[in-house]
Amino acid sequence: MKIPPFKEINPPTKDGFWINKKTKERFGGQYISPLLVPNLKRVEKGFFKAIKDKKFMRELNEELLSFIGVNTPVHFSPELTKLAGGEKKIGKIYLKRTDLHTNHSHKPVSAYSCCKLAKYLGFKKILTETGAFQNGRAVASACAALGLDLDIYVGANDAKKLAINKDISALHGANIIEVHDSTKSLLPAMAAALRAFQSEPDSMYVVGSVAGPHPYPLMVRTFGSVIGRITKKQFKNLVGKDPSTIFSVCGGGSNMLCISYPYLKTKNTKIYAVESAGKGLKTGKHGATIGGGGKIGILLGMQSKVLLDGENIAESFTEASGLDFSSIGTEVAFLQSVGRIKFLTATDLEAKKTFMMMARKVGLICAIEACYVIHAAIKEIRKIGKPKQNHLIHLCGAGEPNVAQMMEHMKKNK
Amino acid sequence: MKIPPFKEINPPTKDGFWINKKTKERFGGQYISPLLVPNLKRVEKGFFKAIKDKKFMRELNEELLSFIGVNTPVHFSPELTKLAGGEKKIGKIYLKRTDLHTNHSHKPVSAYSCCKLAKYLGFKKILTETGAFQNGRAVASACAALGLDLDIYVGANDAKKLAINKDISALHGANIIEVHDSTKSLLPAMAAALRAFQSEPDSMYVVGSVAGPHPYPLMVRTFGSVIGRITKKQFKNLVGKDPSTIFSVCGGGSNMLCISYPYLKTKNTKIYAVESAGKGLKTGKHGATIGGGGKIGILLGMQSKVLLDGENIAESFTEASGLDFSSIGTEVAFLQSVGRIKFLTATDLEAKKTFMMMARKVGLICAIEACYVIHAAIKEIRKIGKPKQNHLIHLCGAGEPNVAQMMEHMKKNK
Amino acid sequence: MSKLNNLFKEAKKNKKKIFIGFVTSGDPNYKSSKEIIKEMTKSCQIIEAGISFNTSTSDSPIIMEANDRAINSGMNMNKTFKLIREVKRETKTNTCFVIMTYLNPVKIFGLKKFINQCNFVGIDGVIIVDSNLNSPEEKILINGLSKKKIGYIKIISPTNDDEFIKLSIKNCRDSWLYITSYFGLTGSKNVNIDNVKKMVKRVRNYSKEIPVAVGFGVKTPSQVKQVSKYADGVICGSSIVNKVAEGHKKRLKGKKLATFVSSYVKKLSRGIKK
Amino acid sequence: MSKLNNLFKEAKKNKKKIFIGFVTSGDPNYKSSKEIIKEMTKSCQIIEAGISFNTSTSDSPIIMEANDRAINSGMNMNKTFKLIREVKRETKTNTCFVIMTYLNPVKIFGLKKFINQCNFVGIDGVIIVDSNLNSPEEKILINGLSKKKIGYIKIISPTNDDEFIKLSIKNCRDSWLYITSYFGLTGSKNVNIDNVKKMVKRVRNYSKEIPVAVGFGVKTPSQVKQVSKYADGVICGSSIVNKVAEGHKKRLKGKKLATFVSSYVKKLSRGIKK
Ligand SMILES: Cc1ncc(COP(=O)(O)O)c(C=O)c1O
Ligand SMILES: Cc1ncc(COP(=O)(O)O)c(C=O)c1O
Repeated sequence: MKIPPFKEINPPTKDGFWINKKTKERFGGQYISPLLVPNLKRVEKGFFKAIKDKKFMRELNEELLSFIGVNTPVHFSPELTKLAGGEKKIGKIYLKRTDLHTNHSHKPVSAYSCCKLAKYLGFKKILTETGAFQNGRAVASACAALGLDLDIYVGANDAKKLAINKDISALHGANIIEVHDSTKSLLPAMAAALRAFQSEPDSMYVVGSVAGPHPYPLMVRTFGSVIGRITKKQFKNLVGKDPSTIFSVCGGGSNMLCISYPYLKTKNTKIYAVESAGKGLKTGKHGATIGGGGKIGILLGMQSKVLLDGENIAESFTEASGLDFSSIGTEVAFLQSVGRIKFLTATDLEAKKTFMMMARKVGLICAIEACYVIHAAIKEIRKIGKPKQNHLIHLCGAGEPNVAQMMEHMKKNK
Repeated sequence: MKIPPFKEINPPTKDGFWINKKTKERFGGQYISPLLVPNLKRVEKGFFKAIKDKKFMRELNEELLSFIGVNTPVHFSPELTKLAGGEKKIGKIYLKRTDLHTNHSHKPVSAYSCCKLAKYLGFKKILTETGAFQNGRAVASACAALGLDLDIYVGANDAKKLAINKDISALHGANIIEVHDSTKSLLPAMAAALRAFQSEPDSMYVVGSVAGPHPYPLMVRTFGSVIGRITKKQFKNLVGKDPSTIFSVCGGGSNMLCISYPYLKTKNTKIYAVESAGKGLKTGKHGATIGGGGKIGILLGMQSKVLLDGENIAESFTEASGLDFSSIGTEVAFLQSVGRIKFLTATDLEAKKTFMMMARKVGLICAIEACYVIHAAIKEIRKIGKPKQNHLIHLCGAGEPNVAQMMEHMKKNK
Repeated sequence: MSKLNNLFKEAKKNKKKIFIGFVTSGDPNYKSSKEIIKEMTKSCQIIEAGISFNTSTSDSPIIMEANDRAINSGMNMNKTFKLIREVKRETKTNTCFVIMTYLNPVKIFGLKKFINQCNFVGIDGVIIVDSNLNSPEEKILINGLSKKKIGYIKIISPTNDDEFIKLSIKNCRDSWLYITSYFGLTGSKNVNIDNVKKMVKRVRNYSKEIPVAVGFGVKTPSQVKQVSKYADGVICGSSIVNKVAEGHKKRLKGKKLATFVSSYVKKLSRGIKK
Repeated sequence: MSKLNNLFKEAKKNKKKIFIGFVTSGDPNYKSSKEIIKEMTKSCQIIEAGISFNTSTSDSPIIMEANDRAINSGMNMNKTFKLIREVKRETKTNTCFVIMTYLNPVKIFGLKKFINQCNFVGIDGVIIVDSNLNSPEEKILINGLSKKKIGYIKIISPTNDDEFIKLSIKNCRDSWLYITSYFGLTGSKNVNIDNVKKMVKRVRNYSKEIPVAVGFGVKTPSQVKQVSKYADGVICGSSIVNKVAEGHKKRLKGKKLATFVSSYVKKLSRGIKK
C-alpha cells in the first residue's frame, strides 16, 4: 500500500496555537528563550518547505515503508472481542499492529521523519530526550541510518529501568546523557534537551511526542499521521467503513494523535485517549494529566494542560516510563478541551494484568504502555455495549523492554 | 499483498527421501523408534490433508498476514551496496526484512502454521526444542494464541544465554524444561523433545528448523515458504525481475529454505547458504556442517549431513545459539549435494563486527545469526563483482536477544 | 534356525520363560562392564548389550547417563564386539547376546562390516531402535543378518497399528518381538500388565509362533513373575542400569561392582522361576 | 520615565557603568537569602532576583541547583515579593530590583496580580525568560507593566536576527536590553568579548539610546572591566550563585553566608570602578 497524502484538517494559528473559541483557551505557542528563536525558525521554515518538497516527501515515504515498515497489519482480535462480551453484544475489536515497526513502536515514524528533515536542513547532530527509551532508540536508529550524531537526554531514574533499549541506543552509536535534575525522569530530560538546543547551533532538537514549542507538536503529528493515514485506508478495505471508536494510550499523546488525526473530522468515529492512573487517581500517584485534573500551564516551550504543584510542574507517577509525563501535547489538550477526544484511565496494576492476559491469551508481548489502553478499551466497549460496532485499539508498541518488570510481577503473583 | 499459493517443485519420495541420483545419497526418511510411528503418521496424514483443505489454508494465510505480519518489506540498502563496492561495480543489495515479524524472526511462520495444524488434528499440547529461544518464543506465542499447552526443551547452557526470549516464552505460559544431557545445547534439546513425543500421545512435536523425521522437513519448508512466495512477488514488483543471488544464514537451514524454496527452479538465481565458522574452521570450534566437512549420518529421525565424532554426533561451536547445530536440514543437504546451493562461512568475530556495522551504519539491530550472512554476502558479492546484479540478503531476525552479548563486545573493543 | 529361535522353542517345550537383562556396554568403563556382563551370564538367558549413541532419541534419563559414562570412557562399536568376544571366551557361557543400538553408530561403522562382526563374534540378535521399516538400511540389515542366522528384533508398542505389527512379526522371524508395556521411554513408568495382556493377544491374532518378550518398566521380581504369565520372555533394563549407576556412585569397581549388580539381576531373574 | 531609565541615564551622564548582580531568591532558604540580598544592595545598582521554576529550560546546572534549593525550602512567587519588600524596608536601599523568572509561575500566580504585586512591592523591572514576542501573555505583561512604569527586559543573543533585535528594543523602552555574550546557557562558558562588541554595534544600528547590559559568562573583576568598556551595564549571575552554593556547602548561614557571598560580589563590582 502507498502512503496516502497528508491533508491539513486542524491547522494551528501561524504562531502555533490551537484555540478553543468558546473558552478562549489557547494551546501551543512558542514559549522559549530568545536564544532558541533562530533555531526554531530554521526548523519551522524548513518543515513547511520540506512537506511541500515532492522529492523529499517521496523519499521519506519510501523509507518509511521500507526501512520503518509502516505498512503493519490491522486485524480482528477474536480473543479481545470475546473478552469484551462477544460479537453479538459489542461488535468487533481490531488491533493496529504498530508494534511491528522497526524499533517496535510508533515513535520511529516521526523520529525518522524529523531526523531526515534535520539532514535536509543541514544539521549535523540531533538532540532528543527519552523516557521509555522507545523514542531514544527510534531516534538512535534513524541517526545511524542517516549518518547524524546524537545526544539522548534521559532522566537518571529512567536510565536504570529500561536496559535493553538503552543498550540498543548505545549500539547505534548514540551518546547517552543522564539527567540528574529534580525528578530524574522524562520532564527534566526534555528540559535538558531543550537547554542543549540553545547551546548547540548545529544541532536540531527532536521531540519524543506531540509536545514542545511550535512547530514540534505540528511536525510530529503531521509526520506521524502516516500511521493513521494507512490505518484509515486499511480499515476501510478490511471492514468496509471507518471504525466506530479508536482507543489509544496517552502519555504525551503522539501515538494517539498519529493514528487518530485523519479521523478528526470523521463524525462517526469516537476518539478515546487513555492515561495512566498509576497507583490510582485518588492516591495522587498517577500520570493522568486530564484524569487527574490538570490545569493550563506553560512548560517546555508550550502552553498546555499540566499537573501543577503550586507554580511548579508536579511530579507524575506510573510504572510505565513512556507515560510518566505531567502534561500532554498541545493539540491533544485542545481536542480534549473542545470535546473531540474523550479521556479514560487505567491503573498500573490493571495494565500489568492486561500484559499477562495479552501474553497468555492473545500471544502478543505488548508494550506496557499499550496495556493501559487495552484494559480501558475493553471496559469502555463493554459499557457502550452495542452490536455491529467496529472498535480499533492502537497497539502502539512491543513489550521487550518491559519483560524484566513483568517477570517480577509474574513471580509475585504466582 | 495476498500470499501466493504453494506449488510443490522439489517433492521427496513417499518415504520422505530426497535422493541425489548421481551419488545415490539419500536425505530425509523417518529414522525413529516404532513407538513414534503412529504419532508421525497422524502428523503426516494430517499435514497432507490440511494443505488441501481450503478453509484451513485460507484461515492460516489470513492469520499469517495479520497476526505474524508476513508482509514485511524488501528494500534496497544503499549502505550495504556501497560497502560491497558500489552500484557500478556490484549492482544493488536488497534486504528482506523478516526481522519485522511478530516475534522478530522467520520461525513464527512455520511455528504458527504447525501449531495450527496441531489444533486442527486435535492435539492438546505442543512439544518443541529451542536453541536461540527464537523458535521457543515463536511456538510459545502461537500456542498462547491458539490455546495449546507447551513444553519447550532447551539445552541448559543455552537457557543461561538468552534471557529475554526465555522470559517471553514463560510469559506466554510455556513450560520450559532444561536439558542437561551431553552438550547441553540444541542437539540434546531436540533429542529430548523427540523422546517426549514418544511418551505423550496427545502432544504434537513441532520442530524449529527443516530437520527431524519426515514429514517435518517437508512441512516446515512448505509452511515457511510463505516468506519466499511473498518475497518473490515483492522483488519482481520492486526490481522487475528475480534476484541474481539470495543469501541466507544456515543453522538448520529453515530461514534459507523458506526464502529460497520458490527459486529452486529459477535458473538465474544463485542460492547461497552461510554457516558459522565459529572461532575459525581450522580451530575445529565451529558450527559449519558443510564447511567443516560433515558426512552423512543419522540423527534425530533423519538422514543428513552431520559433523561426526567417531560414531557419535560431534559438538558444534558458535557464539550464535541459533547456529549451534551439528547437522543441517535434509532437503538442504540434498540441494547442497546436487550443487543447487553454494555454501560459505563467516566466523563469530566477523559476525559481531557486522552486527556493530549494521547498528552504526544501517540503523538496524540484527539477530547475530543474520550477521554471518551479511558478512559473507558482502564478501561474495564483491568477488562476483558484476554490475546490474540484484542481490538479496535475508535479514531473518532482530537482535534484541543478542544485545547483552554485543554490549560486552563493544566494551571490550572500545 | 537361529540360536534365539531355538532358545525360545526349547523354553516353550519345557513351559519355561526367558529372562533377558539389558546393560549398557562399557558402563562405567570397559573393564568393569566386562565383569558385570560376565556375572550377568549366570542369571540371564539373553543379554542385551546397549551400544551408546550420544544423540539417542528413545532412552530414558537413566540410560542417557549410562551412555555418557560409556562414551566418556572411550567405548564404541568395535570395543563392544571385543568385550562380548572376551566375555564369551572367558565364560564359555550359553547365554545369547543381543546388541541394542541406534542406526548412526551402525551406519558409520559400516552396515556390512557390522553384520560380519556380529557373525564373527557370535551375536545372536540385533535391535536398532531408530531403524524404520521403510528405510533402505533396514532392508540391508534384515537380509544380511538373516543370511548369517542372526535375529533381527523389532519393538512394538500399544499405539502401533495392526499393519505395523504384522510387518514387524515378519521381520522378527529369526528372533522375537519386543513388546513395550506402555507408550513412553524405557524405565520411565511401571510395567502396565493390562497392556501386556492386550498386546500379546493382538500379536497372537497374527502369529501363534513368534516369541514375544516384554520390556519397559519391569523392575521387581514380582513384576517379572506377573509379566512372565503372559509373555515368553521378560526384559529388565533401566533398573539394572540404575544398579550400575548406584554401584558406580559407591565407587565400586571391577568384580565388586559386578557382584553388586549381578546379585540384583539374579533376584530379578528368580521372578521367572517362582 | 522609569527608575531603571533614570539610573542608566544618570550613569551615562556621569560616564559610569551599572553593575547588576543576579541571585536566586530563597536560595538556600528564605532567611539566608534575605541576608544575602540585603548585603548585595551595598555593591549592586541593580539586583536581579530569580524566581525558581522546576522545569526551567534555559538555566545552567548551577542555577538549576539553586532552583532546587529554593523550591525545597518552600520558596515561591509570593514569598519573593515579601522578601524583596522586607529587604527594601530594612535597608532603605536605592538599588533597583528586577525579577527574573519563567512564564509558568507568573501565569499560575496570575498575570494581573503579578503586575500589581510588582507595583506594590516596587519592582523596577521584569525578565521572563520564556515569554516569546508573539505570545498573548507577553502583550499583557508589556502593557500592564509599562502602565506602572515597570521595565520589561528582553534577552538577545548573537544568533538573533535584526528583526528580532528591533522588536526587542521596542519592548525594552522602559529598561535595558539584555545581551548574552554567547549562544548557550548562563554560566556555561566564559564571556565572549568579540561577541559583545559586535552585538552592541548591532543594537546601536537601531538605537543610540537603549541601554545595553551584558551577561552570560562574566565571572571575574577583570571580565567585568572588559565588558564595561562596551556595555552600559554588566550582569554577573552564575558565579554569584555558585558562591552561595559554596557557602551553603560550608554550612554557612544567615549573616555569615551573606558576608561570604557579598564580599565576592563587592570584588566583582569593583571591576567597573577600576
Ligand atoms: C510504546 C509507547 N506508547 C506510548 C508512549 C507514550 O507517548 P505518546 O502518548 O506520545 O505516544 C510511549 C512513550 O515512550 C511509548 O513508548
Ligand atoms: C534468527 C535466526 N536465524 C537463523 C537461525 C538458524 O536456523 P535456520 O537455519 O533453521 O533458519 C535461527 C535459529 O534459531 C535464528 O533464530
